[in-house]
Amino acid sequence: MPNILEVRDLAKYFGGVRALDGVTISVPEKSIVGLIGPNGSGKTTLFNVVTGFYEPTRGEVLLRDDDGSVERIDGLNPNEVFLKGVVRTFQVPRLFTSLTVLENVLVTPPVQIGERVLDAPFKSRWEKQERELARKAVGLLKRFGMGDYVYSRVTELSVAHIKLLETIRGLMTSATLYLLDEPAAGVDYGVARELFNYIRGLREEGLTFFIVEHRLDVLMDYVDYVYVLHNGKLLSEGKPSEVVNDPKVIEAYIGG
Amino acid sequence: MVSKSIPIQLIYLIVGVLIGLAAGYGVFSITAPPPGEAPVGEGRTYTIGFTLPLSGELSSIGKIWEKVTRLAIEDLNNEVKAYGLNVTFNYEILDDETKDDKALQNVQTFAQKGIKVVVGPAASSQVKVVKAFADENKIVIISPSSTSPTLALKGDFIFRTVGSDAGQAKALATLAYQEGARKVIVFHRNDEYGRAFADFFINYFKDFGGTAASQPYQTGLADYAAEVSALAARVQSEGFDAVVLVSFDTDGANILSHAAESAILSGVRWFVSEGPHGASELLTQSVGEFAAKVRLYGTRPLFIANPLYAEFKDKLKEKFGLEPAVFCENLYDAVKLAGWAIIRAGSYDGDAIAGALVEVAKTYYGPSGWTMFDEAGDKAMQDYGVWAIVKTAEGKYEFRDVGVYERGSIVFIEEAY
Amino acid sequence: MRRLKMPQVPWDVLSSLTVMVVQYSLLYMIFAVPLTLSYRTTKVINFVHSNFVTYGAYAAILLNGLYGNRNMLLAAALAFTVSGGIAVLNNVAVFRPLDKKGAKPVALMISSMGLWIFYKYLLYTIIDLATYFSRINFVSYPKIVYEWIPSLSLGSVKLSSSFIATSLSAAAMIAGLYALLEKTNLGRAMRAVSDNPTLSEISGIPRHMVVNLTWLIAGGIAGVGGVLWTSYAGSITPEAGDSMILQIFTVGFIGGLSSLTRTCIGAVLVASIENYGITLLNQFFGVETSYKPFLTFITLITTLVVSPPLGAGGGLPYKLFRRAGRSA
Amino acid sequence: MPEFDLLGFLIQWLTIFGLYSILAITLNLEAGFAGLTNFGKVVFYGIGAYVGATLTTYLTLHLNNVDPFEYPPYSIDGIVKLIELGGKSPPLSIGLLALSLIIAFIAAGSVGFLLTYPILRVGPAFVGFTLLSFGELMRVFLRHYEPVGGSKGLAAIPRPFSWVGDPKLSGFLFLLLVLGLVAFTYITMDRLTNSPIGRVFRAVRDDEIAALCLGKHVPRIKALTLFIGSGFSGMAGALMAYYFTSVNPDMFVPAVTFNVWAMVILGGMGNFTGSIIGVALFTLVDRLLAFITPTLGVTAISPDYIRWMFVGLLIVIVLLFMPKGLLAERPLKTPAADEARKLLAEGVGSAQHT
Repeated sequence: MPNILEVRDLAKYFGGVRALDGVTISVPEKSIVGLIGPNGSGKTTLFNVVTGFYEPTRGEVLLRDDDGSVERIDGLNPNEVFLKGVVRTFQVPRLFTSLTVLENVLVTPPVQIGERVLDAPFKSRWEKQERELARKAVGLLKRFGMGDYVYSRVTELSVAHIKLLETIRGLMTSATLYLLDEPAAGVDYGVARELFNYIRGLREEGLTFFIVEHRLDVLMDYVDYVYVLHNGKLLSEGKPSEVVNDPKVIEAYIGG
Repeated sequence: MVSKSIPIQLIYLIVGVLIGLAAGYGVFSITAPPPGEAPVGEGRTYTIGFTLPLSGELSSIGKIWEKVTRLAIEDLNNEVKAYGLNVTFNYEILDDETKDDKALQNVQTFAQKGIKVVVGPAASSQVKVVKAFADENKIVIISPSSTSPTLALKGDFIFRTVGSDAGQAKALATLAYQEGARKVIVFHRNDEYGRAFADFFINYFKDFGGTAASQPYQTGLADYAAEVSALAARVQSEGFDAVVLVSFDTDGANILSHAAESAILSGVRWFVSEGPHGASELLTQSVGEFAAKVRLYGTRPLFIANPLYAEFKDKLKEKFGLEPAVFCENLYDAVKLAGWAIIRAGSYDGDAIAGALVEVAKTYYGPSGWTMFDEAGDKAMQDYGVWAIVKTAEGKYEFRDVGVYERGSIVFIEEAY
Repeated sequence: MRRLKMPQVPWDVLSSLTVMVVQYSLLYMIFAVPLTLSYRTTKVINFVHSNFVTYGAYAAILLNGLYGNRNMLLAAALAFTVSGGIAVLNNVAVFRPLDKKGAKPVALMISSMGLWIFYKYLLYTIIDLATYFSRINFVSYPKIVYEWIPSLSLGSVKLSSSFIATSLSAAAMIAGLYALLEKTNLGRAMRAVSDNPTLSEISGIPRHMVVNLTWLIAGGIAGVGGVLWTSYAGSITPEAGDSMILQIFTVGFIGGLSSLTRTCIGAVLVASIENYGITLLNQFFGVETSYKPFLTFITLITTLVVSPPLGAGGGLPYKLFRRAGRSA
Repeated sequence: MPEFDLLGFLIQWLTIFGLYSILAITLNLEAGFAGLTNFGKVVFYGIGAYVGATLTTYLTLHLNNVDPFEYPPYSIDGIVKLIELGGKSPPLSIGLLALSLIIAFIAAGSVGFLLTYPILRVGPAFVGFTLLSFGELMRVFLRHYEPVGGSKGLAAIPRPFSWVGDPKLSGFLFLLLVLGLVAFTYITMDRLTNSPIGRVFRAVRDDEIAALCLGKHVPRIKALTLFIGSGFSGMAGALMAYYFTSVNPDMFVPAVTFNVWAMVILGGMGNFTGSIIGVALFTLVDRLLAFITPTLGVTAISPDYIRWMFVGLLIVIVLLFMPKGLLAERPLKTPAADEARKLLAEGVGSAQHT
């Protein structure tokens, strides 16, 4: 199975602070890979470098395209990384609070006629596409059990639905790689399992997930492979069962 | 397809505007003061509009002008009565914030009330904005203080009861040259007034045989210490023997206050335009001592030894406890001229009043001297006096007019320093 | 051989210019340090800051004009109370309620703009009334000469009493703030609140009290700065604070609105660029001194482009000019 | 006996109302929809005014065979010539008007576009200050730039309809032009914001980082918003130059911006109709105050200061107690909601994704 994402010897320094220091990670296609580590170990920094927020101090990030060609994406801007097919969610969800659930989903699709300023004032030019996208969006929302919330403001949603919606937004594109930052944080156990069940279902349809998660009890049941970060360095990696029993990991979690 | 909601919104809008209008008209018809001309008993009442800088940059002058306006209207009414005419003049003062758009709005307001004669606005830039509207609607504008040469235009409805800057620049140049200055630096406001004044001054001064350079400063600063310091540097390095300051009151006072602390600037002569005259901030000990040290003289539009001016000054003092600020007497005469022109015109009509104004001014003599207009509608014969800051017997300082510009030279009537 | 005649800055001009630059540096410090202090604790871009300075100045002026006060300490005490009081009032009446309603920082800034307009014209109205009743022109007031404060002469260099007062105040402010922030519990609490408001609240620091105290100190110091201004400026108008708002903010921005040390450096920088800059440009290149505001604006915009204030509500993580050679 | 000139009042009020409406609507697009706190609105208004004034005066002279460099329009000779020549030929007047509007749009829009660069680097709260200080920078520049009159400014700008003769009629025609432009601005902005791009505007306002991570080119969107908003403001500026027939640097002070902000906040952020109502209320109150204040006879305090105090307080009070303004933001209107409603009613959903 070829890797969709490869991170090679990645480092990111902020002044004297080494948030990431020579991290190498590969995420195979159609898999669910976990990334764990104590607070401040560099997990979110890794996501931020991969999605273009920061330029790495050293190292490279490689992404495999649909046609199999490999491309460096470090140093690209976040919107360009997205257009290459990488969707991310945030630890603290970032939804568009003045828009309805439906509109939140409809923001995503990249090539919209109505987003071109010269076409936007003329409804006839984009109405057809808009209706098609709306059908697709409603379909998605229904499929994830959010059909009743199509017109709700996102401020009226529960935490679980907000987390879910962030993921659904990505599904409106042809993205293949999802970086989820703590999808189960603040969600009760049952809902968290439900969420991961969805993720597993989507994996069957050909998507790849790279997940930062604190709730190991949930995560470990679903991932294929786990990386452990500690102080910006890889501490351990392997199958979930191996990692859980790694003494270094146990020490880092308890002692760190 | 046009979104269907737009026409509905527009209808809302139009309905809203109409309701607003109706309300506005209702409010107006209740509160509306009498229009420009209304018969009262058998006599007549005319209203003269005033747009004065009661707030904004010229507010310290504007506040005094407001009092002058009231004095002038009162005097005008008494005078008219004395002639046995059954005419009363009212006044309406609007604040224009020393802003251009407000001045236009005020003149438009007067026009909508049927007032055809407006005194003000103060600044040349305001007069420029008002001009097109006044010409089109035949509103007579009499500015007591606009001195910009770019408004010396023939055949319009703009009249100015003060001479152009060119005249004063010549008087100031004469003063400086006569007092022995040969190489001067003109330190002036970087605005229309300052630039025009400086250009005129430099031309005249060069004609006399002196050399002059200019140094503009930005207006509206919190403090002018750095500008004064740069001035001192230039005075020192290029060896100027006098500084000519072209400023308004606030900035002028600030500059003189800093100059008083500079050894270099205390060692050269100072000549000042009319702007700072009357500014109470100048009457401090340090500026007073500085003025005596550098023998500071200024010019200003004034017909000195004019009994009418003395009378006007006393009346203002008695009635409001105020010293006349710059252009007060020009404002006073503007009001008088406006009143007599309305009476002389025979009909309340812009053309007629403008014509009558020119005629009235030919024979009118007031605190500002002869008021005759030239062909551009500006004061034809402006006299200039020389002022100084002198120490009084009580050890305080006051402005005193110590000389006069006469037939191309300065005649001192009093030893100031 | 003919010598090229170059205009020169004479020595005594240079020395008095230097005294002026030092004075301005100290004044800007006193104006801008409280801005940084209040921003880092409250995260409000506070336009009212210029009102603090003006109100401080006018507290001294009204005291002088109406009651003939020439005691600087009394003026400073009143100014501290007035400006600090306004600052606390703003927080209690506007900023905190807005914050409670979950308003964004932008809404806080806009509300401070509204307050700025309000206070500015309130002051004008007060001055109008004072002028009306006392017949003293307060719209443009001459420099106040305070008693008890000496002036010094070091050779040809004259240090005015205003300079002495400003230096002493600046030293007192720096020492006081250092002691407060580094040595007292309150100072530690202030820093904790500015570092992480939510966490500090959880950990039991009375956040609102700390915020109010910060406002009091920030407003008060700026107000005292206003009093110093009345002893220095050639004449004082109600626009005094507003005409310096760009300089004050530039100084604050150079300090990133977070570091007090860098704010002080910013004050020196801005004062030097403005005053040395325009004198030199005028002497050697004939640039008119009316271009002086240009120098300040260019400093400001350069600061914003090159080194935008950190933690200033987060600029966009977007790189317009990327490193080349990205494809593998 | 002269009566109150209602027609004149209406023409004058509505013209000012129209000019401010354009500013308020575009400010609402920038601040209300795209979240750009533009405290430099007056910059673009000023650029438009100067472009209109400069083009009209120079070209009027040039096309009438007067060398505008020998008789520059800011000199007394130029002004005399302009008064003599201006507004005589209808095609020339209309042509210059059209040209001024177009160039003013492009010039002001381009400056807005370029100013996006410095504001990208700072957070939303600092955008306001950057643009505000740029406005002051522009004013200092204009005071020194002699070809546009320096501190004198330009005067005697020929009006587009003065060939009509009757001042009322030409004023009315000008009013129609202004209101036409207001309608054009309103409809354009309304359609823009009720479209997918309007959705992106709101998304950027709500969370520009999330929008960026969803592939939206946020810098381009901001630049575009400032381009459009500034362009329309520039056109309003050009009209303003014709209305006042004179421009000078001190007309373009931050107070203009703050007035527009107060109007928009009162009317409601994110609602164009609200902005128009805000402008109507403000301008009407200003006009009525001009009628009422002289009858009060108060001289100790300036009514104008009271008016500004009220404006300042109004901004704070609206933010505190009525953060949505008079009219709240309306939900987005695109056919998507309608389509979704149909689907949900049918109970059919196609779960396709690629």
